[in-house]
Amino acid sequence: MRVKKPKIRELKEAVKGAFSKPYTTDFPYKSHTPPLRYRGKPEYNKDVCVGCGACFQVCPAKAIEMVDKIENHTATRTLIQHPSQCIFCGECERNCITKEGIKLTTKFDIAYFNERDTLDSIEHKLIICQHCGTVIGTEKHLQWVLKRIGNLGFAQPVLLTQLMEMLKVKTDFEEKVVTPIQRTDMLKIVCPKCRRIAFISDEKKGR
Amino acid sequence: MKKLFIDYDRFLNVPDDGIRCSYKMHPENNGIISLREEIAFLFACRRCEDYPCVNSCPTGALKREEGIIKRSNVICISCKTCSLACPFGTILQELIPRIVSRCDVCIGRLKEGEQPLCVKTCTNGALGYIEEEEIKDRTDIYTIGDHIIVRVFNWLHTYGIKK
Amino acid sequence: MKEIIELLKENLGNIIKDIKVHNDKRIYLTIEKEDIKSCTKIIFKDRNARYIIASGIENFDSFEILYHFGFDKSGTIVSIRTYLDKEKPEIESLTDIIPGISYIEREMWELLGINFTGHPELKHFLLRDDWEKGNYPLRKETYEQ
Amino acid sequence: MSAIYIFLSFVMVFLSFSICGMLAMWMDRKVTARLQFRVGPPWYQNFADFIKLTGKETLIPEKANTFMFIAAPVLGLIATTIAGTIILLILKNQVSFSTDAILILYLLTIPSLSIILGGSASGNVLAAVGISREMKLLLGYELPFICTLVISAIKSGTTTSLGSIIQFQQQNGMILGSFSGVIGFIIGVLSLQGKLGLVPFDLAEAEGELAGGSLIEYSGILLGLFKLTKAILLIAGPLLLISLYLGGFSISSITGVITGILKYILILVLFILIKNTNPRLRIDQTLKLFWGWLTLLGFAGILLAIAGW
Amino acid sequence: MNINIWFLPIAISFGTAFVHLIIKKAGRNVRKWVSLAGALAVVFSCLYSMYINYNVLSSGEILGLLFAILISFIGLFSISFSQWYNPEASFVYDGLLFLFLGGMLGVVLVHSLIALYIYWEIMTVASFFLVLFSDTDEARKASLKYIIMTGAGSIFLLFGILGIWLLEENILWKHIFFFCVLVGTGIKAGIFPLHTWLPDAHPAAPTPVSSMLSGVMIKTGIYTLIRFYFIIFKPSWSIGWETVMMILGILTLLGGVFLALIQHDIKRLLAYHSISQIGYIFLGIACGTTIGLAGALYHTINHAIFKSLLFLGAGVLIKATGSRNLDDYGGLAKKLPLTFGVMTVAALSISGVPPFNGFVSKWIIYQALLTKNNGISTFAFIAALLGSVLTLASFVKVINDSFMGVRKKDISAEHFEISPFMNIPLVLLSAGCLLFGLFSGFITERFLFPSIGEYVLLNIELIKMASYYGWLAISILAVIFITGRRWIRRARKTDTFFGGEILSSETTAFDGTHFYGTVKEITPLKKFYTAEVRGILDIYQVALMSLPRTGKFFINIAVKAVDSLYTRGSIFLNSWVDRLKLLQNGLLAKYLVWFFAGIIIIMEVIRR
Amino acid sequence: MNNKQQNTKKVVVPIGPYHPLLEEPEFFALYCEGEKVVDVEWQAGYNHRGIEKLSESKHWDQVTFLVERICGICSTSHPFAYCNSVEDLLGITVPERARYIRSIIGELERLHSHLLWVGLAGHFLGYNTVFMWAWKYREPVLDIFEIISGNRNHYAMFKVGGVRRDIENEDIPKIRKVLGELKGQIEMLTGAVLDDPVLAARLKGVGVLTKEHIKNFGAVGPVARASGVDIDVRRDDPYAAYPLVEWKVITTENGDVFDKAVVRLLECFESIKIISQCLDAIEGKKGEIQGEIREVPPGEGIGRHEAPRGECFHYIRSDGTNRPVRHKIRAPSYVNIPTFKASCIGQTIADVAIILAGVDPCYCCTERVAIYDAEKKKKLYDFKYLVEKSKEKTEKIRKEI
Amino acid sequence: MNLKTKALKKSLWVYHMSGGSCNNCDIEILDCLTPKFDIERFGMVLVGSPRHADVLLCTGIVNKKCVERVKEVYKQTAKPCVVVAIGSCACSGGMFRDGYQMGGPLDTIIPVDVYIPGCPPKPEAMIAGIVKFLEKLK
Ligand code: SF4
Ligand code: SF4
Ligand code: SF4
Ligand code: SF4
Ligand code: SF4
Ligand code: SF4
Ligand code: SF4
Ligand code: SF4
Repeated sequence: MRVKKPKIRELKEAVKGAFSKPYTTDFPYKSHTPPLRYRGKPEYNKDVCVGCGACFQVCPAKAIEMVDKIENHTATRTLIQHPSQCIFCGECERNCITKEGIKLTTKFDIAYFNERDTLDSIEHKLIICQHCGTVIGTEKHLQWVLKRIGNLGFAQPVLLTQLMEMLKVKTDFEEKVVTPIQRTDMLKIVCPKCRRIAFISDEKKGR
Repeated sequence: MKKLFIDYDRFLNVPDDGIRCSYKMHPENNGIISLREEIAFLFACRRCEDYPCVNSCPTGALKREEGIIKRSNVICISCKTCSLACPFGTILQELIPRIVSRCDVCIGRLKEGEQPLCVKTCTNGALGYIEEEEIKDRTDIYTIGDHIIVRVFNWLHTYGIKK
Repeated sequence: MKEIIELLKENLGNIIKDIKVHNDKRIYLTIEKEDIKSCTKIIFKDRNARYIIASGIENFDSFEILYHFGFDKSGTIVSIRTYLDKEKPEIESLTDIIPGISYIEREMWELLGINFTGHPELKHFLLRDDWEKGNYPLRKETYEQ
Repeated sequence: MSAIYIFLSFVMVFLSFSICGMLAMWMDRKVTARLQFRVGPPWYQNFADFIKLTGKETLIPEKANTFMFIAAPVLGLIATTIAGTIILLILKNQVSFSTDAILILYLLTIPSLSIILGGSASGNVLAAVGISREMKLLLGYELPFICTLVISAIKSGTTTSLGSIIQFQQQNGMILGSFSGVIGFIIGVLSLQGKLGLVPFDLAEAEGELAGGSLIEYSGILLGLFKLTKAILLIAGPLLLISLYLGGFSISSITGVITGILKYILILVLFILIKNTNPRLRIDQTLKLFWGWLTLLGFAGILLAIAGW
Repeated sequence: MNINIWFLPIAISFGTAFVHLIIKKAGRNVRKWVSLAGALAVVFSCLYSMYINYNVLSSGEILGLLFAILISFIGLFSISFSQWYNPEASFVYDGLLFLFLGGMLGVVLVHSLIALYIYWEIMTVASFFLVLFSDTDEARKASLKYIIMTGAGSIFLLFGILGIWLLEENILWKHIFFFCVLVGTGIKAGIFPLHTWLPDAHPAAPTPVSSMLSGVMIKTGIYTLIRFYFIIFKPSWSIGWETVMMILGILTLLGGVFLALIQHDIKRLLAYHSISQIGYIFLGIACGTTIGLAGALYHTINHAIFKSLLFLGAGVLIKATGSRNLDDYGGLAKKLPLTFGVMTVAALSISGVPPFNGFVSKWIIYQALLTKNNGISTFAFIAALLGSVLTLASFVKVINDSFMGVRKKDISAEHFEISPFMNIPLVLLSAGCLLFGLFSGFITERFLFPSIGEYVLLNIELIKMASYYGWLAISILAVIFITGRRWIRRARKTDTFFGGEILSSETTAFDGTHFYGTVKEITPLKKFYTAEVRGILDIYQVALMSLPRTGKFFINIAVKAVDSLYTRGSIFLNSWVDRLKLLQNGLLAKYLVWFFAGIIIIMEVIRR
Repeated sequence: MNNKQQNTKKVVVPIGPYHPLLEEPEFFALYCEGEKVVDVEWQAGYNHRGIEKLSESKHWDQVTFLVERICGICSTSHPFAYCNSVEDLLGITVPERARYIRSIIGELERLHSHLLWVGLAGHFLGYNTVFMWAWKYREPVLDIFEIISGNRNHYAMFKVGGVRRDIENEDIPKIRKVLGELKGQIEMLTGAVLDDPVLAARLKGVGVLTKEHIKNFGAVGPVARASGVDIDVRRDDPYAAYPLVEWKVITTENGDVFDKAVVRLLECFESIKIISQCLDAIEGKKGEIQGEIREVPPGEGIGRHEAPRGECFHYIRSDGTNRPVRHKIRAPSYVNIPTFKASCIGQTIADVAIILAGVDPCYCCTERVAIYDAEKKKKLYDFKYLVEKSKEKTEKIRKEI
Repeated sequence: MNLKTKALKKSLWVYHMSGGSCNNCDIEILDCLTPKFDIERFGMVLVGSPRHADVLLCTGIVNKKCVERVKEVYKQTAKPCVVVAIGSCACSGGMFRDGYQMGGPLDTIIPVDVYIPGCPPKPEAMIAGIVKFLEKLK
């Protein structure tokens, strides 16, 4: 390997450089397409995402913000993806329960002057417990679960109501659960906690 | 020997972050959550035949071992699907966090007469640090391991099914 | 691997409190903190182990320092574990045996609050010089009452 | 030669040399870029740089000596321009005085001096390291550069008048055509490389070590002036070398201009090649190179020249 | 020609010295004005005699008068400066100053060689006591070295003079005499191997005295040499000497400047620069041509101007900071703007930066060397150019260290530039630097050529053109500054950039120690410097070392001598009247014996 | 004799924190006499982000991303070592395909990192041509990364128990092509560096480290190998696919910067060799790339990886939850940088640059430990707060200036 | 738009400082200089001193030790200058937001003109970001 040819190789390469086409891209003049798998800005897929919030949970950089807003009877869950905090790791995409709900696009040009311009957010309707008012899950998530477990889900009244909703069956579950919660209330739209209470309420009484 | 007493069902009314924990090896650790999760799967779960929870779990984090559901805390992504799927309200959403906590029942860390921090900070008596005798007469008492006593409405017990 | 255990036993037989063989390539020894100097002298100077790093950990009732040494011929790592007092964590500095250990000792000093006696320049390394005293970032939180 | 005439040529030299110098700098950057497989800057780059610098705020370090800090770049610029003027007047009229080459030599050290004074005035330690290097560099290249001058002077019959040197060459062919001429030319190119602060000898501004070195504290227009000085120097230096060795640069005829430009480009290309195939030298190595090999070579050249080779 | 006017300057000097002796009890304030008046009178008398005699003088006389004017001016400035610098000095000091002045004037003004020798000795003795004046250890050692070396020089000179008196046609003798003269004057002027008293004596002496020593006294050596070389021994026969002198010149020039490069003591540094500048002058003389002579003369004048300016400026620094070490300075430009200005001007001048005066004279010397056109002169030319760059390098260090950067301690307000005694000389001298550069054509034509006696084949046009460029540059600078003043004030001030780190300025002062570290490390130079450190280059030391026995003996004597000399010397200084005691024993006695013996011999010779 | 009593005052020449020599902020105070360096003080912490502490609050899976972001240059070596350490704790081996993929990624990274080093070293030497060329040759490697992992630098390939992404079979020819080109280019570069007399003058005998130094400071990687200390974790403690392929460890004897360059350049060829063999092994096959890990039991584990700069060492301890209790990271630079002190003293400022480069220091991973704010349990900055605060501050500063 | 702004747009000199980054952003900045991207095409060069800079490229979370330094450098930069936050770390703190050493995202310390998120942003993204800014400048 150690052949003494001082400077000759360099000169050769230099001359090659001088007379060959520059290696430089034409980038700002011609647009650039990153490879297919490029991990660019994550974006929600409005049709697929069910709003389960797993992406929020797994995100190592906490770049996804999940806000549950409950205003008398209409509750929404907003998932906001902050590119400014994202580290483009792709975990959200990988762990998305629907696989497609959030996708890392190939968008790389996400420079901004004001952070608000880049936020990508998605809104979901939330189902809240008729008894205590806490969040049960998003409507779509419930439907997704139902689809996933099929008739296994019929045991779960909340899922069932969703099914009815999907089937456009009119239900009268709207009525508020009275306190104290009773066993009959477990068929209403209640959160797991309330359901548990409902389940054990009279059993305990029976003792 | 004093043991940690947990009244599981009372927890249902305890506000989420009311209880603190002195297991400080991790930031934001609250050991009681992991205990509750374990208790839930042990006692509150109804052992459904075809476990909607396991079937619904998109990652396979839930698994049934010897009849008891186990959640892998490494795999679970805390998507709450199982919670939605469970017909009996066993899996509470706060019990399946992404980052789990740990409780060592404060073994070896308590001074004479001192109570664990969780007991001290629990306001509605869901927790206690007591001698086993004190609660002998109460119903629904179960022991887990050497250090924990649980009072939970146990469906299995009520209906005569042994663990 | 076997030889290394033999070798350790032979050289440090009276010092070793406990030996834990995790697997083929990982050996954990426990010794008293007073013996650390003689122990490293033997391992580092006489047995030519490579100094890798030391890591400090806070446990509930003690501080723990692991000195990791590598035997590169066999790819074995020997970690020497010592426990320090919780109240007054202090141990002899090894800078005169292993010059390169100076930085990690400084680091443990500022991040964990372990005092290394005989260290030539215990001063801030990673944190700002005006870092608040008694705030040791790597310590677990102290009990809240 | 009236004062007005000199003044006018001064202004003209200032304008034309700085424009040409910037173009030369562009060429340097462009060719460098091409050697490195890059595209390189557009032709107006250096003008844009300069105009931008005039628009920027000028910062003066608190610890600096304000007067010197500002005077230094101006001084360097004026001196270089004067050197350029002298060279140009000589080239134009082909008349000159004895020993004007020495005057030019002296004037050409002033840019370095101005960098040194400016760096010194800025009160920055990195600048101080930079200027101490620049100074040593100056010490270094001056000796071989003098040899260059002397060789040419001896070859053309012991005159240090540029005009006569050029005339001599017009009659007897370029000095480069002889042994000592080649030696002198090589030394001259290398010393000029040092004077211009191009790569093997850019240790005063060593980006990698000194963060801009002697110019570290300069900003805005003052920095612009330094760049301008460099640009003018990039013309004046090679012109001197052309006059000494390549038979001058005749600006009276088209062919003269064209051959002159070719000569200039030859030197520029040499610069660029040297610049791009060498790492920066350490200061002691630089001094050793200049005071050792090149000076010995220079002396050999002088002896050869005296012997008439 | 009016002989009275001719000797008026000398008489005035001695007279003032005497006046000082008389009014010794008077306060410093009185003596201050007496000194100034005396010095002014000397200056005017010199100018006056130049003025009225200009047309009738021969070239040699003009030369002498030129030197006299130079001496008187520098004397005036130094004396004025020393009023500020040594406010507490006793009458002895003032008296000695005038004695010294008178001696120097005598050397350059008298016609007879014998008288020259006598004045020479007066000058030497007076300067000896002035060097000794501060009476520190260093001063004692330096003055002893000085007196021994110059004493030896005097003997050589005397021998030379005698030889000329006996002037034989024998070439060999002529050469020997010339050698003696060369050594004699060379020691005074500080030619390379004989220079070694200079870097010791200059720092030891009070600064105004060093300014005179370096500015003019060593020029008397040059003057004498010129007289001998050009007027008495004509260059035409001395072909061999030319080469020798050329080599000596190169050595002096490079040796001086290389040693100066690494000095930290500002006065020592300046002293070494004096040596190297003498090298230039010597080269000029060595050419033996009129151009060379013109260059040498011009450089002599210029050197006197900028070197005394530098010494006086250094005096301000020393006074302000209480140290001679460059490393203790720094950041003084803010506090001492005037000093900064004048020192910069002087530094640029001495380094030969156009358009200052140093450039012009060096340039003439280069021309001389080139027109000489033999091998050695080519190398001398290269050496001279290199020396000029090295000088620049060295002064960059001085300016950088003392004025730029940061000051660690503050200096007290009384050292600010408030005294006119100090400011006016500085300003005038620096104006001189500029004017002698800008009006070089005029000066060469009107003063130098007459003193050489013929019109030199020198391109005055070019010199004028160069000064034209100087004007151009200065006016452009001025215009820029006047127009840019507002803009400068607008510029924002910021901290220094250290990569964002906040560092104290002390730790980052990159000063002299560090400046030329690398230069020292280069192999041949390293040897040179170690040699210098070990004292091999110092013939005084070598003499002491290389003659072990005599050396021992010498040292024994020297020790004794030094002992007695110190005690005596200080007593002497304290009581001028008691000086006769000195003759009892000791080295000075011996010296005086030589001196008087010399005079007696000369008398004898004259009588014959 | 004034020269003798020359006072030995030292001047501090600052290198850093922001200095073109350093990609990252770091501060070296060079105590100099003239250009000669007589002492060096290393002040770190400008890059300290507290990763060790942050790691205690992150999920085992998330920690990979955290440790990946310790450093960008060899962004895979930390996840690599980390995964090794967790696997050591668990006592499992990863599927074979994953092992090959790991090795490929590791070696590709070594390639790009060494090329980057060559370029930077050239840059520090003022040899910009080499800088440009080396970085140009490096570019295809990054493109490969972009193709197979989706990002040029932080590849996010590693996962405890396997790899996250597969290398698709259709990408393999592309990798091979790049490797082929690279080989020629590196050969050219190697030749150019080895033969250049000027480079040799600058590099030979500069910053020499003896075996003793290496031992005392525990230096690793090319720095140690250049001094003739024959260590390489890949061979000594085999992991991933390294025991399955043919390659050799490069060592040289002199320990100067020149040798460090030689070691790095020659290692590139070994890397190319390893990658080709690994590609052969996985080409056209299918296979598991992840093992399933359900639980991380309490225990401790040590993982090592031979990063481009040397042995990367991770120690983790688990208490049975899904985040580490203690995560100690020892980056190669941590032990390599102190050698800089030994090799710098007595050199000139100009050489310090290249000696520093010779160590190939990266401060980011040297300074990873961190602090978690105990008081505020919530996020330190919520989003609105951030925006507001920044506006406020900005206004204030704008006014100031 | 006057000549000077035009010139400024054609000749942006970049100073790069890192306030506790993972290095990658910095490397990508350097990468912009190299043949593939060659920002010298647009007249951008990397300078060694903030005095010469028109653009401050800042990366990293700006940890507590760096805060002062970053401010200092900003003050020492000749205005007008553009501050660009490169990488998610600089834009918001990215992954390290909760760490104690976090001195605050860049914009809480100095005014930021352009944010270029990404971890690291690919050189194209940086170029595109700056181009975007220049367009805004009109
Ligand atoms: S469905 Fe996917 S994208 Fe939507 S919230 Fe769940 S994990 Fe996120
Ligand atoms: S890509 Fe990673 S950092 Fe970004 S939102 Fe998804 S999980 Fe979070
Ligand atoms: S609650 Fe009663 S009716 Fe309903 S499913 Fe259970 S057993 Fe049947
Ligand atoms: S669905 Fe609920 S009750 Fe049924 S097995 Fe699962 S956790 Fe138990
Ligand atoms: S929360 Fe965890 S266990 Fe439950 S479904 Fe989701 S992944 Fe499975
Ligand atoms: S027993 Fe101790 S460790 Fe367990 S939850 Fe209570 S405080 Fe925490
Ligand atoms: S050694 Fe350097 S390149 Fe490698 S991970 Fe550490 S900081 Fe990064
Ligand atoms: S944004 Fe990403 S790549 Fe950039 S410094 Fe931060 S962690 Fe590194």
